[in-house]
Order: sequence, then structure tokens, then C-alpha cells
Amino acid sequence: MADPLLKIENLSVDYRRHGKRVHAVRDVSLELNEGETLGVVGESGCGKSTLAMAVLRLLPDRDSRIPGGKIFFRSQDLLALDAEPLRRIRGGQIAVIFQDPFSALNPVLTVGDQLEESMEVHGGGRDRAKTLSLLERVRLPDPERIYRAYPHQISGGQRQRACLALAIANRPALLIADEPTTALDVTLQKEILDLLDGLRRDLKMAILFITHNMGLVSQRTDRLAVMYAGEIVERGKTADVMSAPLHPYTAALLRSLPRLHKSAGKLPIIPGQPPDLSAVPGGCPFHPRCPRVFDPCAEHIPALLPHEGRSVSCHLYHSPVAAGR
Amino acid sequence: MPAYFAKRLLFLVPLLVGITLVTFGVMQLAPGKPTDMVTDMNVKASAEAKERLIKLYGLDKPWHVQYWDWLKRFARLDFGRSFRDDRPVLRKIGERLPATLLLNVSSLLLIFLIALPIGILSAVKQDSLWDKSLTVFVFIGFSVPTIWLALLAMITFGLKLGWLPISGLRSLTYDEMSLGAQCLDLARHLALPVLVSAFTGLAGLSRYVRNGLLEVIRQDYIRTARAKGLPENRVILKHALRNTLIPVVTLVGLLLPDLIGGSFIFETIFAYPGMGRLGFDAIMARDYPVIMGVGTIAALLTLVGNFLADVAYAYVDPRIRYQGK
Amino acid sequence: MWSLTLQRFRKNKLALAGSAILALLVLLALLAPVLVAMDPLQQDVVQRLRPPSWSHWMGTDDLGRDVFSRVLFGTRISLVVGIVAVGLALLIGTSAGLVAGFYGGWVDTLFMRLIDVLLCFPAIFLILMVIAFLEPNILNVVVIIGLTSWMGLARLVRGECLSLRERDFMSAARALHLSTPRLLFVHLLPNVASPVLVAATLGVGGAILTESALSFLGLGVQPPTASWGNILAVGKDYIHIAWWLSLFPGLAILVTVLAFNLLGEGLRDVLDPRMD
Amino acid sequence: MSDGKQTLGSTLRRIVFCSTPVALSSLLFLSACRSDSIPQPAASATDAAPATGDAYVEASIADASYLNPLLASDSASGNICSLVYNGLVKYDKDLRLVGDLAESWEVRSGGTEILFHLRPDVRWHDGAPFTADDVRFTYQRLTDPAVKTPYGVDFELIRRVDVPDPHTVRVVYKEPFVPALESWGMGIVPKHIFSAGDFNTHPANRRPIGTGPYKFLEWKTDEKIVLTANPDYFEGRPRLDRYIFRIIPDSSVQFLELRQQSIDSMALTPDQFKAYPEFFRHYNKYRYPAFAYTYLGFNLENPLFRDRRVRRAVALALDRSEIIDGVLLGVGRPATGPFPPTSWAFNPDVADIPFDPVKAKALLATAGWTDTDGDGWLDRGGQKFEFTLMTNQGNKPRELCALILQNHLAKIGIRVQVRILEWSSFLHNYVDKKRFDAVILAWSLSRDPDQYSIWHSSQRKEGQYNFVGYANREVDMLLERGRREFDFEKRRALYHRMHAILAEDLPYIFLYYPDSLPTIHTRFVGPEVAAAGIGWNFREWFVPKSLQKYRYAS
Repeated sequence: MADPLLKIENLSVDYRRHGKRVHAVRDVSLELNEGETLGVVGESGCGKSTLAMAVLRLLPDRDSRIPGGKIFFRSQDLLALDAEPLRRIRGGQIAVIFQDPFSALNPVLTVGDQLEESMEVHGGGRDRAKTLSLLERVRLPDPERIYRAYPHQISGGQRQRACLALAIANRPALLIADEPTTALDVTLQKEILDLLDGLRRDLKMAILFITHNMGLVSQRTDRLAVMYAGEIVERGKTADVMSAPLHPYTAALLRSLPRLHKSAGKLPIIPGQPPDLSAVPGGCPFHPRCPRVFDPCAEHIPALLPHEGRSVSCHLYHSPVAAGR
Repeated sequence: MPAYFAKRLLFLVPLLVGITLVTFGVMQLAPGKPTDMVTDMNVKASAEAKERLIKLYGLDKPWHVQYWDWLKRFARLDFGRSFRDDRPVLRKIGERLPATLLLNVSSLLLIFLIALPIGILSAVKQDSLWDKSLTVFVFIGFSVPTIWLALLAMITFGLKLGWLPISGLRSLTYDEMSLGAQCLDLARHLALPVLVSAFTGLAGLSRYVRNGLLEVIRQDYIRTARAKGLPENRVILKHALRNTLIPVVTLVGLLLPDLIGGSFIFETIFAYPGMGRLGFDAIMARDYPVIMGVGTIAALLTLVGNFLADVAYAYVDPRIRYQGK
Repeated sequence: MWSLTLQRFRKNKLALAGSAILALLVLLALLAPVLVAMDPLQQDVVQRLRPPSWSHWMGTDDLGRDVFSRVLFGTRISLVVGIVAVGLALLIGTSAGLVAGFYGGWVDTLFMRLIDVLLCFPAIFLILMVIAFLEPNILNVVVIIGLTSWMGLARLVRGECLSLRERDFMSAARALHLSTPRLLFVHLLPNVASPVLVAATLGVGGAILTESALSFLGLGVQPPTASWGNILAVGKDYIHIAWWLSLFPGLAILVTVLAFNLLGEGLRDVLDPRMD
Repeated sequence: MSDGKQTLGSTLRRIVFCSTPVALSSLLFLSACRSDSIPQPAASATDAAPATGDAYVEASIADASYLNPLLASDSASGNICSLVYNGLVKYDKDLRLVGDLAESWEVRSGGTEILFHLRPDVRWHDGAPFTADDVRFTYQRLTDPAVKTPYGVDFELIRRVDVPDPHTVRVVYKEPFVPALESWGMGIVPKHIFSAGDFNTHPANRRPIGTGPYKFLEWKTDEKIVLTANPDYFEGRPRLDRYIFRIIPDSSVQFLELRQQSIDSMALTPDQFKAYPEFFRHYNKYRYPAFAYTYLGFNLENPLFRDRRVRRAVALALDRSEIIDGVLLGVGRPATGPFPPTSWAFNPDVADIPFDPVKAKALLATAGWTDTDGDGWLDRGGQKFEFTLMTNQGNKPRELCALILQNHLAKIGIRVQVRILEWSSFLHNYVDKKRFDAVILAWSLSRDPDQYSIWHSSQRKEGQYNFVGYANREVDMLLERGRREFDFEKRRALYHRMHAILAEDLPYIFLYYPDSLPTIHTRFVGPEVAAAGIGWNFREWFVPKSLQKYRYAS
């Protein structure tokens, strides 16, 4: 097989916040092939959204920095790209759909305008019929009305569909979906996800699916990467990870999932808080919360190493000596 | 919403009465009478002549009667006649209004023309040397004593360089000029006052645009605009600026009274025949009808301006425009 | 939070410059009698309208008074007028805003309508009228500037109060049955302090400009007391023969007002919670 | 107040009455003053032949109010009125009353009747003939209670005005009143225009129709007033085509405009007058005493100043040459009494009060004022010698004067507080109510020396002009006789005597007579300083053809 569609190599991202440096993403490597769906899972604040935004360099210039790493898209290093080629990739070959449909659309422009604009800047010109068919494609009722509407005039679900339409407007090869359904209620969630699935198949897109909810990714992704404290702690085929999580954090995430038909019982919650990324604990960052913590955890930082066909960073599977960094 | 505006309109009436009452009240605090200007220390004016004048101006009546008389006339939009030259107050105001409007509208246009780019540049290059220099520049304009700057400009551009006329609205030979020459003559006379007043007024709008833009740039929809591959200048000029400028539209309403009310010091220095001189001279000469007229019209314009600002806001911002539809 | 603010403040060069200038001005104002050998009121008609020299750094005015001494003593007037006037506005504005914002209902309506009425007056018109009709002196100037500039602050405080009222810690405070004044001053006031501080700092600059304009018109601080506006007014009359008489007070006003504005804008940046 | 026109100045500067630079044009035609010994400028165009054309652009601090001589109380309006209208009489270059609209007059019946013979050939600007009816109409308006004129007082002594024929007017007075003749310098207004409509609000108050050398052309509010030469003027067409009155409300800006040669004339301040000669490359400067004086007035009801020795001591303590240097840069002269040196009423034998602080101290000591406690301030019976000196705000010479006085008096141990008050408040709350110790004010004077309302003891009530409370039987008598004495020599003796008494009594300390300081562009030929000032022959001024700046199609 050829090069992967997206290849992230040893990427780190720093934030400046309150005058302190925050290591939001640390030494992350990922690969995503054409047409494949990769889920990135973790609690909020683990750096997964930062990772997603870093791909398209959408992080605020003033407050963030990428001290190291490379992001290859079709063998092109996105981080080294000039403004114009980068712009052509944004919304063209790589599209994004954001978490909050309420704030993601410009309130003073009509939905139609915002869609057409996207096609226009990628050489598609302004084509009302095409825009309307796009709206139909994301199964929006009464596309004519939506076309003319301002964002606040349509419902949240409709807005997210509009965002989806925006994302697929230029038939991207890669869609970054950053918690696309978190802000919506459960019934809408499923509709949007099904729509996303359908579009993926039709358009043969790859999807980088960012979520904190493992339940959402179990059915819809090919592979999974679990992030904790800015690092990937486990990576592998979705089915493998779901059925037999290696890392205690993955296991804890899975336990906290409401199971179908068993939702009445109390869900176990992972004790403690994810760490402040400006002061990550020494050793394994998860050790203060880990149910299976043992001696080396506080001392040594585990490395992400292959184990049984996937990768995991945990002293349970690799001796700390080997993991020395 | 129409009901809301109707209520607002209705509320103007007591407000206006309150304002005129206060103005009238303050005038009653004043020692002396308008007739003093004519009779004080004028050996030719006997005590009887003084009495006669006081009677003729109706100043012998108790103040509440005077106020009631004024109010009755005002209800018929009759502002009375100036004590200084017995001409209708409205005509005196009408004579000076075009000149003041010409000056203020020109300088407002210039302010918009300069302050917008400054504000945008400052925001886009936040904290850069550009931002800092422009900040200092606009604040120098704000902080400089106007007359001082005006005199400096007159000496430099009028006297030393001889580029522009020093003061006045037009040349003495204006009436003999062709239309084109007349326009040029007006422009040359307006140049100094407009430049000076625009420079001193830059700070407000440019800071407003800068801070507003910085606020808007943080919004999700700007990230969306970038993510869909818009060129940066289009992101700023279309998406961000449009949102920033919506409140500015209301500024125009709020500026209405400023457009009409000239600055006294300014108009005096530039020998400019405007409203500021009328108002100030009226105060100094105790020309009650003119004071009441100028004060009331200024207050009225403020009220109308506020009202228009609300209406304009509602019209420009689709979030409000389509509310309840 | 405060150390953090301080840290951010230190990084804001313009705000830092503003506060440095102001510190210097305050120092000059305090030390004015020590710094100048010459009495700002001492006349010497023979020495009138002399250009700057070693004995008169900023030259002399039309009565042979030392302009440097007068500008220096003018610093006191300007700072005092600016700060006291804004202090008065702060007192009225904050109280009105707190009361209106905290009680809401008809109290709020009453205050807001009053503010509407007052805001409809063209401020300078009102100021001129009152000063012209009363006796022009420094006290009247301070009081009238204060009385005509509190409305914005009141609106600001009220707005902040209304939003704070809905926040958790206020309901918690109410649940603890804390008394109203205590609620107002201990819990609300610190929370509205930042925007008010910014507005007040900017307001001082405005007040100084107003004072100098009034004094320029002869409606402010009365001669022989030195005020920048007075000196400038004299300077205007002699602008063709004695540039120093208008240059120095003009620069003094410019620098001082600029310093307050830079500081105010800097504080806005530094204290802005949205920057987090 | 001079020639019935109060010099109002701009409301901004509150020059209000008299003093400070009297606008040049207020001196046009009806002004006084004698040529001074200052170097007269070398005119550059003197040899050229007279020509018509060009315009004369004069700067004014304030806009006019009414272009109607009966209603106008400000100098700006007065200036325009004096060019558009004529009175029955006027002052000539030597300040003698001569006929204007009246060819001649006779004083009859011991002074109770004046018979004016009018010029038969005068026409109003609209072509209607001027007749005696216009004079009677003007008189009726002056005494009409519905007319807002401040000038009624001189005409209230009139019993009736008869018109025996269209060119004769007979004025009958209730009693002989010498200043009456001067009062007929009042501009005569056209009956046929004003008989229709309300006098106060008549459109002709904005577009006057007079008999004068210039006709009204246009008035652009707060910008300019333009007059054009009257080709049919009864004394001959003025040579300058236009008279443009440009309103520039700031004296410094006027001066800038002058340096740019965009105005032809302005009234200079002493500092401008003394400015670098290169500023005046294109201008001639003129200097002559204004018909005014500035004084320090005491509240004579205040025990402090009841003692004449104290008043004299204060006078001795003042270094008037320093005051004149400080306030006027030496462009003025010390005053000795209530008449300016150019007036025939001025008594040249009254000596200047010398500057003698030692004698002042000695005199105060005889009055009981010494520095017993050694604190540097005089005291008597445990009370310090201190008082408040007030003047009105906005008048810089007076403010300066007050500050210098304060300085001088401190040197002999008198502590003075200076208080500068807004004009109306100053007059009504302090002067009228006699709530003052001492004031600095000024009078600008009519050419006739009658000063009854200032010095007569009957004029001490609130709001009247003897606010210092001066009462002297002999002065009262002199004032009363002065108003009835038609014999010039006898009348002059009365006023000389009064001058001497006032200089001795010192109800005021007469500080200085300011100078008028007009400047005029060198292209004008004809300006000449006379007793009447500089504008007396304005009609004859011209610009040689080659130097003309503005051209008008005739």
C-alpha cells in the first residue's frame, strides 16, 4: 500500500496560558489511511482536540507553539506549508466539523452564503443549484429555506447538518470530526452519526473522529487511539481495543460506558481528575488515578510500544528499563 | 418588537420635558438677565430703559410662568426668538446646521476611513510594533489639546507652508467662482479643521474596532471560516469585521447629536460658522431662547439617536432582525 | 490572580510606560515646591515673554512669571481635578450602579431612567452652562465634572451586578443570609472592580482634558493660580511671538492624558477575563 | 457707549463694555482722538492716482446682531450701521459736531429747541427720498415702549418733534440739555420701510436700507457681512467698491490671517503691535488714544476707603509705568482723571500722581496703619489691612492689572485678594449690591463730557452707575450746570474743575488710557490719524489700480 493519507510523527503542541507553558500534545504519532476511520478518545482536556486542530494549523498563533513533529498529508508536510497551499488544503482536501453547531456558523451570514463561499474559494464558483443539492445531501428539509436562513433561524441539529454540508462541500479526502455530536441530544446524535457514516461511504472519505465517548466510536471506527494527558496511551484496531483493553485507562473508559440495556445501574467513574497539563505528574501520567499502579509507575515514563498487534504505553506490558527515554 | 419601539417613542415625551425643565432650571440659577448685555455699564441706558427691556422679553414673570409659556410654544415647534437679534431660534440654528454638518460628516467619514484600517491592523497584528505604534498614535490624537493642535496646524500648513487657508468656511471671492472652483475652495477650507478633528477623534473608533475584532477573532465561526480555506484577509474583512461592525452601526445613531453639535473652541479657532459657537455665545450672552433651543434640539437628537441606534442594530443584526418571525 | 495580573501588566509595555509617566508626574506634583526655586506667581514685568534659558527652562509668561514653575504647579491642579472629579463620579456611579443592579425592579428602572435623562444632555453644554452661571472656580469645576460623568460608570456597575447576581456564589451568599450591604460591598464590589478601574483610569484623562478646556475658556481654575489650561490660553494669545508659552503646557496636557489612556487601555487588556 | 454705541466685544471674551482694543471700525466716522507722536508709517502707494475699485476686508471678533442703529448695542453692528446709516450730525476729524443729514441747525429758546435743516438731496438706498418724517419716525421708535432700544434715555427729555416742512425738523426739549445735540448722531431709519411690520423683528434689521456711503449687499451668519459702495452717496461715491466685515472670533487667528494677508485690517493687541517688524511688511500700524480709561474703584462706604489719605496712599504705591508696561506693553498712558487727553474737557493742569511708596507708607501711618506685629502686613487696632480686589473674568488686561496691583500693594504691606468673577455675577451680586471692597473696571466714553450718571450723588442706587457711592456737593453742582451750559468756554471750565476735584478726591484711582492700535494694509491710500481716530475719511481711501486685489463688475 502507498503512503498513509495522514501521518503524524512525534507531534508536540505547547500552549501558553496564564504565563505558564502547557504541554497539550506530547510526542504523538498517528497514521490514517485513505477511507479509514480513526477514533481518538480521551477525557476532555487530554489534548485530542488540540491534536485535531494542529493538523490544519487552526491553533491560535499567539498562544500556541509546535515545538516538534511533522504532519504529513499525502506526503506533504503541513507544518512546513506556506499560507496559500495550506489554505487550499483547508476545506478542500481536509475538512473539519466542530463540536458546537451553535457557534460554528457565522451569525450574520446566511447558510447558503457560507456554503457557496467555501466552494467559491476552492474554485467551484457560486452555484446555487449545487448548494441546494448539497443541503439535500445532508438531508436537510426545505433546502430553499435553509439556504436563505441565518444560522439562528434553524435548529441545532439542522445547523450541524449544515456544518456537515460545509465540510463535504469540496469532497475532502479527510474529515476531522471534533466531537461532532457532543452538543446535541441523543436522538440527534445517532442521526448525525448515521449521516456521517453514509457520507463517508459515498465519498470514500477518511475520518479522524475525536470524541470523549467510547460508545460512539465502537461501531463506527476502524482503529482507535486513546489519549491521556497529551499522549497516546493505547492504539489498535477498534474491535481489539474494545474487547480487551490493555491500558488501565482504556479499561476505565470502557467501564464508565453505559451499556445497552444495562443503563440503570451506577456507572463506575474514573476517580480523580485528568492532570493539569502544565504540571503533569512524573512517571506515568496516569499513575495517581490508576487502579493497577505499582512501583515503577511513579518513577519511569512508559513508552508507546507494540504489544499483541497494537501499541500501549504501560509498565504492565513493558519493563520500565526498556522504556527509558 | 414594533410595540417595544412604540413604547420607547412614547417614553421620549416625559424625558424631553424633564430635560427642558432642568435646562430652564439651571438658567434660573444664573445671576443677571439677558438684558444685561445691552444695559450693564451702559451710561446711555437708564434704569427705565432696563425695566422696559426686561418687560419686553417677558423676564419679569415668575420662572414657572416663563417655562409654561415656553413649553406651550415648543408644543407648536416654536422655539421663540433670540434675545440678541430677535430672529427665530430655529432659523438661527438652521443657518448654522449645514456648515456644522458638513464639517462633522466629513471628519466622521475620514475617521471611518482611517480608524477602520488602524483598528484592523492593530487587531490582526496584536501586540506587534505596529499595534503599539498605532495605539500611541491614536491616543496622542485623543490626548492632545485640540486648540493647540489646531493652532500648530494653522501655523504650519497655513502660514509657513501656505498650502491651505487658515480659517473660515470659504474664500471672500467664493461667490464669483465656478462650481468646480467653489468645491475646491470649500475642500481647501475644510482640510485643516477636518484633519484636526478627525485626528483627535480616531481613538474611539479604532480602539473599538481593535478590541471588538480581537473578541470576534476568538469566536468559533472564525475558526470555521479558516477551516474551510478562506484566505486570511477574507476571514478578517468579511467574517470578523462584519460582526465587529454591527455595533458600530449603532454608533452612527449615537453620534447623531455629535454631528449636529459643533465644538465651540474648535469653531472659534477656525472661524467656522457652526452650532458650537451659537450655543456657547448664547450661554455667555444669556440668550435664553437660543440656549433652550440648542439644548432641547441636542437632547432631542440624542434621544432620536439612541432610538435610531436601536432600530439600526435590530435591522443590521440578523439575530435580532428575525427574532420572533 | 493578582500576581498573575501583575505579571501580565509587566509585559504590557504601553501600560508600563503610562504608569511610569504618571508616577513621575505625581512625584513632580508632590515635590513641586522643592523642585522650583521660583514662585509660580512671582511677577517680573521686565522679564516678560523671555524664551527658554538656563534661569527659565521654559521661558517666562506675559507677567514675567517662570513657565516651568507654573507648568509644574499646574500638574497639581490637573491631577487633583482629574482624580477628585473621577473619584466623585466613582462614588456616585458605583453606588447607584450597585443599588440598581442589586435590587433590580423599580429601583433599577428609576435609576436607569434618571441616567437616561442625564445622558441626553450634551455634557459640555451643561458644564459650560453651570460654570458660566455659577462662579468659575476649581471646586465648581471638580464638582460639575464629577456630577456629569458618573452615568457611564453606573451603567457599567449595574450591568456587571446583574450578571453576577445570577452566578453561584451570590446565591450561596444569599443562602448564608448575609446582610445586603455586606453582600454588596464584600461580594459584588470586588467583582466589578476591574472594569470600573479601567473606566475610571480612562475617565481621569477625560476629566483633565475637560478642566483644561474650561480653564482655557476662562471658566475653570482662576488666575493667578497656574493651570495648564490657563497657561495655554495665555500662550494662544502670544503664539506668534512666544511659542514656549503654548508648547509646554500643551505637551504637559498631552503627555498626562496620554499616560492615563495608555494605562487604562493596558489595564483593560490585563484585567480582561476573556484573555484566559 | 461712545457715540451711543456700546462696545460689546465678543461674548466670549466678555470685553463687554469699553476698554481693550477698540475695533478700528468703531472709530470710523464718529470717533475721536488726536494724532499721536508715534512714527507714522511710510505709505507705499501715496503717489498713485486715486482710483475706484478693490475691497477693504476688516476682521471682527464678533458677528453683528441687528443692522439697525436703534437696536444695535454691540460694536460689530455699530460699525456696519455707521457705514449704512447717517445721523443728523457727526463729529469731524477734529471732533467738532458738524452736519451729516442735517445741513445746519439752530439752538433756540435758551437751549430748549433745536431746529435742524435737512439736506434736500438725500435718497435712501432704495431710491425713496429722505425727509423729516423719517427723523420723526426714528424719534418715535426710540421712545416707543415696544421697541427694544437701550438708547431711549437721551430722547426722553424731548417734549415733541415737529415737522414744519419735509426738510426741517424742530425738536422741543423739556429743559436745556447740551448732550442732546450729540444724541442726534443716532442713525436715522427709513419710515417707509419700517412703518409696516414689527420694528424689533423687521427683515430690514438683517437687510438694512440706509442713506450711508455703503449699501448692504449680503450677510453670511458668523462668516461675513458685505457692503458695496453707494454710487449716489450725497457726499460722493466712496472709492473702495466693497467693505467686507469678516468675522474671525479669535484675535490670534486674526493675526495669523493678517500675516497671510487675507484680511486688510484688524485691531491689534499691544503684544501684536509690538511684534516683530517683519510681521508688518505689508501693513501700516497706527496708534492713538482710545476714548476710554481703566480705573481702580473703591467702595466708599467701606470704612477702609472712607479715608482719603488711604486712597491717596494706594495711588502713590502704584507704579503706573509698570502697570502700563505690564498690561499694555507701554502702549497707553497714565490717567489723571475721567476725561481722555484728546477730550476738550481734559484738564492739562492736573498732575500725574507720582510713584512714591515711601510717602504712601507715611500717609498710611498718619491714618493709623502700621505694621505693629512685624508680619509684613499693615494693621490698625488688631486688624490687618487687607481687601478683595475684583474684576470680571475674560478681560485679560484687567486680570493682569489686578495681579500687578496685588504685587505693588503687597510691597507697602497691604494684602490684596484678587477675585475674578463672571461678568453678570460680578455686576449683580457684587457691584450693584455694593458687596465689594475695590474693583478694576473701565469706562469708554462718549465724546460729550457729561458724566452725570457716573458721579452725581443721586445715581447711587442699586443698578446705577455711581456704584462706588461718591457724593460731593461741588461735583453735583458742576455736573448739573454742565448739562445746561451751551457756552463752550464756560462749559469747559466746569469740567476742568471737576477733573481737578476728582483727581484730588480719588473716588477712583484713574489707572491708564489705553491706545487704539489699528493696522491697515499698505495698498490703501488715505488713512490718516486725526483727533477723530483713523476712519474719519474712509470714503476717500483708495487703492491705486495697479495694486488692487479684488475686482468687481460694476
